[in-house]
Amino acid sequence: MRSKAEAGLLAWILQRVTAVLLFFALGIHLWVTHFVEPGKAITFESVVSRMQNPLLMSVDLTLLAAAMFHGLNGVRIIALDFGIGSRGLRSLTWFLVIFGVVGFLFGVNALWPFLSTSGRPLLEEAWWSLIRS
Amino acid sequence: MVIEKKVILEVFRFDPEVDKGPRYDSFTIDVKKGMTVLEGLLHILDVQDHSLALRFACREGVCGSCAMFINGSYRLACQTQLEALKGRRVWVGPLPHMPVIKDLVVDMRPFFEKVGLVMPWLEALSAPSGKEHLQSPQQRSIINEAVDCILCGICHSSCPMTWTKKDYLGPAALTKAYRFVADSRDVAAANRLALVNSEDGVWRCRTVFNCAEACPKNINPTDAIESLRRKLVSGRRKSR
Amino acid sequence: MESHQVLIVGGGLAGLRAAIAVADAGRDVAVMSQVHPVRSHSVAAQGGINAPLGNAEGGKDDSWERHAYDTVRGSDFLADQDVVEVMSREAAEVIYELEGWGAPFSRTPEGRIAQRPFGGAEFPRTCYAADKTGRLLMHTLYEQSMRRRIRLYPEWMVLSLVVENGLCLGVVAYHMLTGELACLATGSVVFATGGYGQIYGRSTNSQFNTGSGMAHAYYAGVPLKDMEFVQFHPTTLIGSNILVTEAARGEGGYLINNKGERFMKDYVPKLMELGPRDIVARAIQTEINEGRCFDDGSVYLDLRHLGEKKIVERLPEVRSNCLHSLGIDPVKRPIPVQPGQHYSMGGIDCNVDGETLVKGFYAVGECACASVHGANRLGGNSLLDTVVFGRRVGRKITEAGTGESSSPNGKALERAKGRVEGWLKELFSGSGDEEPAQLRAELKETTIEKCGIFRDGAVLKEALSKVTELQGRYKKLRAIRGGRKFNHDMTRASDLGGMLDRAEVIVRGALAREESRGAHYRMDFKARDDVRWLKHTMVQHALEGPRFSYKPVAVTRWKPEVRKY
Amino acid sequence: MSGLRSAAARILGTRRTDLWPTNFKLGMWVWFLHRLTGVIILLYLVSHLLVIAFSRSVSSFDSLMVFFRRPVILVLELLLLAVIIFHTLNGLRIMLFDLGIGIRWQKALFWGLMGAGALMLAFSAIILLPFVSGA
Ligand SMILES: Cc1cc2nc3c(=O)[nH]c(=O)nc-3n(C[C@H](O)[C@H](O)[C@H](O)COP(=O)(O)OP(=O)(O)OC[C@H]3O[C@@H](n4cnc5c(N)ncnc54)[C@H](O)[C@@H]3O)c2cc1C
Ligand code: HEM
Ligand code: SF4
Ligand code: F3S
Ligand code: FES
Repeated sequence: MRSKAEAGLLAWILQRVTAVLLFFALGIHLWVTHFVEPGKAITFESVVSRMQNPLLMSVDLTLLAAAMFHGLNGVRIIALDFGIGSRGLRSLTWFLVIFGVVGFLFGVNALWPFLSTSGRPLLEEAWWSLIRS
Repeated sequence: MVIEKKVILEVFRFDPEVDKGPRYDSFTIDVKKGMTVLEGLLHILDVQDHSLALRFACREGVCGSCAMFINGSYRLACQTQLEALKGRRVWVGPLPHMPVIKDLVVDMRPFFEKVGLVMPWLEALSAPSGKEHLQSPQQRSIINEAVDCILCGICHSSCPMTWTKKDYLGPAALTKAYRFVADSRDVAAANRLALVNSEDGVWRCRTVFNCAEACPKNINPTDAIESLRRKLVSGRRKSR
Repeated sequence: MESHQVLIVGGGLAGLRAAIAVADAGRDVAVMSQVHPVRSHSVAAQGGINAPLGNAEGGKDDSWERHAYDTVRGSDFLADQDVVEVMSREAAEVIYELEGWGAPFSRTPEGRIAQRPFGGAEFPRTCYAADKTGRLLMHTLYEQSMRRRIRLYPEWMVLSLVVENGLCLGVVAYHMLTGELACLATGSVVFATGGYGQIYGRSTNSQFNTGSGMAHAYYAGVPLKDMEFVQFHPTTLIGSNILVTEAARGEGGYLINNKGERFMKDYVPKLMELGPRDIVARAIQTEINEGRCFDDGSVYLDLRHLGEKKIVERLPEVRSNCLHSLGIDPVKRPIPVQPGQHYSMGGIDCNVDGETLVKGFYAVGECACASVHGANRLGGNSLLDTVVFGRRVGRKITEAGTGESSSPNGKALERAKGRVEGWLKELFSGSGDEEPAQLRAELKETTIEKCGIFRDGAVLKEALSKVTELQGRYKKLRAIRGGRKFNHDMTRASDLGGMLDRAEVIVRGALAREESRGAHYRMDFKARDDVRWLKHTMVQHALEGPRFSYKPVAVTRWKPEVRKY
Repeated sequence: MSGLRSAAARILGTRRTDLWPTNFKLGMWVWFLHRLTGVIILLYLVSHLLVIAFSRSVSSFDSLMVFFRRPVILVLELLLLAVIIFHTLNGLRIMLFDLGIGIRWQKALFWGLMGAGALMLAFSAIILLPFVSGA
């Protein structure tokens, strides 16, 4: 009972906390990508140069993490409102947690070409470093 | 009395034990000045169709019996003037999302059960003077709105969250909880807060505002629910 | 068959207060009510509840004695003074108790329970919660009954009180939601079934206040007392007869006739609008009868000078009722009002602890008559009556130990259920063509027109023959239709018989009482007659018709005097 | 009319009379749209990640970006922006309620924020759509 109550409260608070994070992170992300130099095409190079700025890089990573949590928790909320049972909810929650973690890693993986100088995605990089060693 | 106009009342009819499905019956009635929907329905009951089932009692908007769905809005039938409704046809149904017992009568038992779950009573220490507890007009005014609730069930029926999840405490029960949590004389706020602190309690409200829009007593349950949430969040910080 | 040690019939203030007292003594108690308790008529009470707390400016010298005196004088000396004493002595205590249970009274600046002046009272004595007092008290008691997990039978309507050999055995009841008929065995039964306003036309009472409890008690052999004393409230909204609380005048409202005069100066110049109800009601009716009224037959209750702030703060319900029912905003326009039937002073004869002639059967609240209101009830005293005597009845029952010894007499109850069943079958197979609604309408018309504020021997006789006629036609009702479930046709038809019989009792009592006292005003006997009529009217059911007798009034401290204001 | 209504009641079940449009007050539309926009953004996020992940080299990424400069896509992007603006501003509104602000004037708050949102969108359209600004 106790833990269930805490879950409701925590989910609610975290939804708000991530919303605030998203507000800033998404704002900066959109501003930097589209509004600073309007009309200028986005290129691989421009993204790499953005990612070299540790501040902007962390904004994007925050955006990724927060959006994952916020969006997937949102899905959980919607399922709750559709009257999902407690067992269904438990399986759904696990599914969403796994989906979120995998999604986050996948996102980092996708961003890796812009972060690493080698230009290879994270998984390949890891693979190569394994072979090299 | 002057007859203002004729109105066709379309009334929801359904007895789940007898009828295959619901239907709307039409009754033509002469609207006199000041006539309410409830008076129209009672006229039908007396003269046109004796088998109509509906709830009513005070006919002055204080007992909460006659909550209905009139022309697609939540209303107290005794507080709705027929004249004031637009058009010649007025349709009347039971409170949506509550099991129909017969015609306009719905099963309110689940609703009252919810209200009973939140410790809806004052827990006070006895007043030191042996007289009344002192409560300033300001302290009293905090609960002004919440004590006005007549438990008509309208807000409960109007909230989309109760439609899909029968366990949701609902706006009326939560407003009741708030009424006591906010009462300066109460000493059991912590217990009550614990009772509403659940996915089926305060955290399920999605600020849809249907409840506040529909309440015939102009109570704003959303405000009460948000206050409870803030108390829970700040209480949590304090207990750390 | 279910059984309970104590069964309370009626979920209004009186019933719930009694149930709480029984539950607090650790006894098994259940509350049965034909509407859910919070739909009981007590929620409609607006103005307030009396107790000599002395919280208001100008109320410091108040005391229980003054309260008792005002009550006795208000009753035109027909109240039993020993009972009145008990009520006013216990008043403060029960109010504090209600407050401690959460009743959200309005407050004085010092944080005490606020009090306002009411008609016929020497001091501002009426404790209030805006103009929603009854409703907020009702919800408080309902909440406390939940706290004690008191078993409820909501939407169960009692159809018969089962009494055998002077001993109460239980009730036969009908469940509205399922249509089922059941009997309930109990050690004690308390009736808290409220007033009979719906017998009258132009009533402020709830649609369910047919006073069926009084009828069942009457048929079971319990005498009714002082039934001819019917209170008319001076101010009800024209048309709907929704009450405009006395608090509207307590807060300073004026009564105005079509000449624009505050006509109360011609009746009780000292108290003006705050005279006792019977006097103000007669004053208004006189104005109306003599043509000093507006076209719709109303006089005006003018609140405009109070200002919007005061009206919104103290009389919000009055305002919303005016808006909803007349489309009039009292802030901007005067309210058209007329007198309407309001309260039943008489009722089931009982003593100060609610005990009746029948062992194990108690009565309390508006349906009872321990006689605190006599010939005229003061505003704010009946809510007090319900909680003071509710508590006393509950305590008496648990003290007396009834309910434990008597074992349920299943056979007698089943027999009674059989009788009710047979009678319902009769209703459903009626072969006449009389329409119950028509009879009811004629009854209401008769009572208000012929046995109303002003009464007269000849007219009362007309009323009686009309009622007798209606009783005859009642035997030829058309068949009741539909299934058993939530069948208003059936409940209303079954109520109607009792209403007619009580109307007969009221009219006969009024006809017999050849004097004017309190709410009972005879045009042909305008003076009070203490020599012949300082006594209670008692009436008992018998096969050949109502049997009348009389009973002395208890006079302890205050000798009857001319009632002057 | 009553026949129509009877038929509707039979099909929809006894409880669904609430779906009558007059019952959809502003708050309910907004709630529904907030939900819808939330899901749209989530779906976009996933597809956004997929697109990036599958354009791993300089050439493929750049050619994709050039592809994306078609007017149709730009308009779609602007629509997405509208969705984001709605969700963000209404999210702000919800969180203001949580702080106890604006519950009594939720409708005014909504329209105020939407006004601001419309301005933001117009500003974005001018900047982002070359054929709008004429650049
Ligand atoms: C409009 C209005 C305003 C008033 N304002 C004031 C005021 O300001 N101050 C004041 O002191 N008094 C006031 N009164 C009077 C006061 O409200 C009533 O006298 C009092 O509330 C009666 O309470 P009760 O508990 O006896 O009965 P009620 O509240 O009438 O309750 C009766 C109960 O009995 C049940 N019942 C009846 N018959 C049956 C049956 N056959 N089977 C099962 N259940 C049954 C009903 O369901 C109900 O629950 C007012 C009255 C009216 C009409
Ligand atoms: C940019 C700032 C954002 C803000 C301020 C914000 C705010 C909010 C808030 C306050 C809620 C809770 C609603 C409630 O409890 O009733 C919410 C729900 C939701 N959000 Fe966001 N959000 C933002 C961005 C996003 C993003 C980027 C996504 C997608 C990944 C998203 C998806 C969702 C979903 C699916 C819900 C659940 C819908 C619901 O509860 O009705 N949001 N948002
Ligand atoms: S809050 Fe309003 S709508 Fe809800 S039960 Fe109370 S009075 Fe009815
Ligand atoms: S309608 Fe329901 S979701 Fe909340 S604001 Fe009211 S309780
Ligand atoms: S009849 Fe009491 S609220 Fe309508």
